[in-house]
Amino acid sequence: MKIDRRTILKTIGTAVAMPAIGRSAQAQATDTIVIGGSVPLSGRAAETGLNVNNGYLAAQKFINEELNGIEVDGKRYKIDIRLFDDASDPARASTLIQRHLDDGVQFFLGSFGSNIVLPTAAIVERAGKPMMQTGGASDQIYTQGYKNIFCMFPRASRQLYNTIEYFASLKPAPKSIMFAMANDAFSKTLAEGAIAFGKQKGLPINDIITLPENITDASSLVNQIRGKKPDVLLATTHDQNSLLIARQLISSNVDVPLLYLSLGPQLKSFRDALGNFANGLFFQQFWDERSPYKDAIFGSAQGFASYYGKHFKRDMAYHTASGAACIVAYVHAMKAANSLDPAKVREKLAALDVESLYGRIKFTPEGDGDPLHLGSTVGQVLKGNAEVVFPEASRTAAPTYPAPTWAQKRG
Amino acid sequence: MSAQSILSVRGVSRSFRGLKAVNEVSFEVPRGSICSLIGPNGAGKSTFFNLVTGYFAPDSGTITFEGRDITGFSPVQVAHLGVARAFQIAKPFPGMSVTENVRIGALFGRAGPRDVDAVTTQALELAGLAALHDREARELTVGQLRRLEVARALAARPSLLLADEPCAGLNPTETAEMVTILRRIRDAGATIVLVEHDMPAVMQISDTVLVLEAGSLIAQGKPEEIARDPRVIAAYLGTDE
Amino acid sequence: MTLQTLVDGLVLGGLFSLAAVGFSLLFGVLGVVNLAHGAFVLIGGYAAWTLLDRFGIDPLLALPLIMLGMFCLGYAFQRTVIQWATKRASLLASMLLTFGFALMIRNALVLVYSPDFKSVTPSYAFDSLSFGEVTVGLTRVAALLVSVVLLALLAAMLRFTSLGRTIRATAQQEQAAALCGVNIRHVFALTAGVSAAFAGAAGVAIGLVMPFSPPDETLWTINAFVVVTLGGIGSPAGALVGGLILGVINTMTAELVGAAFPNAMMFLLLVLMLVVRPAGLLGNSFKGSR
Amino acid sequence: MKLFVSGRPAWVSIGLTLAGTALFALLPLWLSPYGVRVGQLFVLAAGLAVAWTVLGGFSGYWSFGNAAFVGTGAFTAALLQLALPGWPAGSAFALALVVAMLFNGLLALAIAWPILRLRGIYFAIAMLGVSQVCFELVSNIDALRGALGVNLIDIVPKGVRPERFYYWALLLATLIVVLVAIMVRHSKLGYGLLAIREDEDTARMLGVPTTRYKMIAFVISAMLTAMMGVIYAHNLGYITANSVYRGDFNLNVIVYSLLGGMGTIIGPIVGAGIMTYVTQVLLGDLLDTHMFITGLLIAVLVLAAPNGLYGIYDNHRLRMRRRKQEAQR
Repeated sequence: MKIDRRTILKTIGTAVAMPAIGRSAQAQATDTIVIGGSVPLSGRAAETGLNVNNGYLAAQKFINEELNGIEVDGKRYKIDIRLFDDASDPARASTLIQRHLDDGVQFFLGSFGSNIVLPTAAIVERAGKPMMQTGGASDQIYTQGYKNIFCMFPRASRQLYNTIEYFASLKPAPKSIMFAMANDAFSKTLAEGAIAFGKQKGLPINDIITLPENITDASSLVNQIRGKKPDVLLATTHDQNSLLIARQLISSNVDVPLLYLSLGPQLKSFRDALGNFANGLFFQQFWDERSPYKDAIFGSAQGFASYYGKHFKRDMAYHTASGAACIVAYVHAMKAANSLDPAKVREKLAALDVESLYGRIKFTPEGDGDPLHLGSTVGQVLKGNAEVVFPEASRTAAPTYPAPTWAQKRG
Repeated sequence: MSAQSILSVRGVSRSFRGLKAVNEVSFEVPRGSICSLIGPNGAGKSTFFNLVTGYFAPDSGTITFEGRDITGFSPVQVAHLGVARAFQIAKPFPGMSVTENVRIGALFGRAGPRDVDAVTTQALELAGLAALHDREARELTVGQLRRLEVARALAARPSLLLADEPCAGLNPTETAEMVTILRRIRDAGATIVLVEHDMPAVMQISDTVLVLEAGSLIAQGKPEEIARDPRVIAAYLGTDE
Repeated sequence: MTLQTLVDGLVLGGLFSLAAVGFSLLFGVLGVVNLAHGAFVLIGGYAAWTLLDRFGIDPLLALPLIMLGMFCLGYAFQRTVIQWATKRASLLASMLLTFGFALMIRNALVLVYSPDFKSVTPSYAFDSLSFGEVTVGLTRVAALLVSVVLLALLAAMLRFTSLGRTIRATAQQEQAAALCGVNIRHVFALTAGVSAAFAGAAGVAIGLVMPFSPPDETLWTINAFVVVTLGGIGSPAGALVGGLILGVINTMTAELVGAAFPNAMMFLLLVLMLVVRPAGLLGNSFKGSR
Repeated sequence: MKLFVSGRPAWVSIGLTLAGTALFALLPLWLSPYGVRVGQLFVLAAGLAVAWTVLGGFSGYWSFGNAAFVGTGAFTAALLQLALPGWPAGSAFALALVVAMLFNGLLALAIAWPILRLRGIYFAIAMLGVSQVCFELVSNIDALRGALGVNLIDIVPKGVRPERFYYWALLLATLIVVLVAIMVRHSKLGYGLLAIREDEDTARMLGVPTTRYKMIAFVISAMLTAMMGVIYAHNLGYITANSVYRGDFNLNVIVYSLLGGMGTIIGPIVGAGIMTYVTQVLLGDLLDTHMFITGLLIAVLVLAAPNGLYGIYDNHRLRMRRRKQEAQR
């Protein structure tokens, strides 16, 4: 046993002795553009993190392999995306972002969750490098006066405008609307923004229920719905909790004519888990692969989807597309600037107004997505597929309202 | 209470779940003496120590120390008044050095903060541990541990030292050393109450001997009187009745 | 509605009980606090998911198989790792060891199953049962039944079988049991095996009623802590009482205080209970409470 | 009153600490900004671990919930600053720091008596519960803003690089923590705590006021932890309950102490250094396996060196001495 311990200690010793802190890899090699950043690949946000990660990688792969890189100022460059896992730890994320900065990385991708994005954004902002991200939509990020931080989504409080418009257009008009929001910065601002806009529209928002960030039981929510019988329930919860809520509503046989789960039904795994019961569920849809968008790199939204499907095993999610769109946005900005100077690229990012696989990329002066072009549409699961049902201009199918009851779906 | 007695116990009883561990015990311990408490196993000797040091409160009766009623005092209060205890199973702090062990006794005893070093050194010398001062307690032999236990108790500068079987398990040489140490302590001015099974040692050093049986005090007197007392002999050897 | 809330709470409590009893047993008999317990629970859930998804085996049929597999895992875990740690370090240090294992298992689950949530949904997953005013999901009732039956079996096993008697004797008087010729290591490992088997069973039951993902392991470990502190250490009855109380408190708090506060209430209760009666309502069934 | 009662000269430890800190204070002049940020993580970890040691290491009362004081410290400061708009940054920070420390001291004092009656694992669990209660309340009570998050005021002076400023600020705070720990260790309080760790009943017998001492150590530990928490929060600039009530603050401090040497002051510092280096630098590049390796490391550590590096050194020392004695015989 003594020998064992010594061997172990020795092994650890050699492992520790090898690398040193101040590595100085020449990041900006002659023919690559390095884009650095973090994604959460462990912890609660890992699921979305992986989707975003795959979107980045798909774009990188396509650009490097199919297009042989991009041309800027008469020179061809390949894209080199360097990511690390921030484990949803803000201190770790800040440290590793700094490492990229020290290594000479000029362009950044953001993480997920405002408590990670904000501290890292502050560092990148101070260094004057642009950051494209698709995981930090809380309003706090866009009220700091940052100039270099861009997001594919509108800030959370503006994301549900289309949804509220849809509720206002419903016939028969709903008599009572219930909100359920998870207690995290994103879900909360998302719901609060919608509530404020809904009240402005005169919608009958009668009940607002706050849930903890993670739940093991939704029976109190189910009971409230059973008692108050709202016509509409809008839950801003993360997918695992959305699924629990849906399952408990189904197995308690409590119906809501319009059940809207902001995150969940977009995912194939979610729809598979519920089978026929998924039909009729509403959700927040940012992207659909059938959208008629043209894209300078992938050709079209469809083109991206089929390329992704060919090379990646993981199911497509809108975060995958928005992740790829971040890279596409960089490419457009770099070409427009005809330079790899981060300040110039930033100027062009801010001025971007271009159609892409993900929709028209255009940012507000604060850096979040333009709510008109990058806002969400209303989706509904119909015949097992995620369809866009509102606004009418982009609809892929007509909505079913009120949705069939659970009992009807059983039959 | 006579002016000479340092500890005086009046009609003290304590029972556990109906069993009388100490029953109506009264006696006086004269100042500056060595007083031994003997009796068969389960006679109530350890309970008695626990009562005096405040670990248990008696059900009835009073305990007076240096003229002050200490019945129901907490262990910390009793310790601060000058009662120290050396355990039968030596309980030194194993991760600390001999000096540190004794120093803790001194720190929380009645020595002034400035005297801690002097008191510690003195206690170490008195217990014959000066040579071992930087050893860790876990390295010591049983005999050394026992002396450390006494030294630590002593460092508190107690006026009354309760020693719980300091000679148990020691070989004759070690026992002789312990007897000498206890005498030295008494000569330095402390009073000692001893629980001990080693009869030769008891007879050698005690000024008074008290005999407990089944919680009651059945005899007290000078060692030679006790040795002849038929009740004591019966208690120790058992009778055929 | 209050009757419904009570029933919801009891059903939820059944899950908490089952998920805690293994933790409780190991804590009571070996004194080992297994921070990897929640990870064991999840392994059970993932096993049920795999068997249903890949082979179409119904989770309730797979239950004995999963329990057997988890028993072996628990036995091996005790004989190799925990035993080594408790011998060489303190019990508190063995907690850190199991924490290390929890991290490893969680990471391994992410690598094998991806970080996505999984949901075990056999055909009957969406059916409900109604008793007058009260409606409960069928799988929830099934999960409660599984809990109660398994807890009763465990209680009977501890009470009436020779293995049970040996475990109890060893827990109370380790050295005496060793002197009587009991192979302590073996008995401890058997206990750890039973503990893991019940964790696995809980994983199956949890999978039946709610989606789960790797980070949930922390949740189930902490819940087990609370249940044990409420009910008492080491006994199926303690776990049942603690779990049911916790479940009811959860739903009642959500209804009366606010849906956001069940967790806060749960931990508040944990602290209060420790302060008032650290051994739990039913006490430590193996060692005298202090 | 004599400040130090130790036989070993406390002044030596203090001198070494000051010298070491001076050395560390100069490091940013050579290190890259990334190196400085790794340094921040190390200094923060060391400060938190030594603050934990004041109770956990000295008296053996292992708290599994020190994140309670990191988080509550951070949020007290953040909310106070929200309530004082328009104050100059320096004074708002100073006031918030003092109030946060006092508040956490009071919080610790309020729970100390009931909770410190629990021993061993029960105390550990109770503290875990306390940290969870604090987290849940701060997260779910709207007025406390744990879910939405709070911005803290910027206290970095003009012309100083923020990573350096916070490195120095954390270093200064850690210096205070270490000095307090040394003072405690060499005072009567420290000896009493050690005696409690070795054997609480015997300690009480010897006249150590065990209850009072544990409470004092607990309050000191809480206040120091809160101080670290406030500076950490300012460094992040924006905090939610999730970023300060972190489960890893609870257990990592124990891992550091175990690795370096439980109950010593240098132990947790060395342990924090090693673990920070390994998890943030060596494993920084690993995308999806670093948690596995961290877990493995902890497991190997407990199994291979249950008393940490100090334990290995200590055993070696004892063995050497024994050999010498045998040679003399």
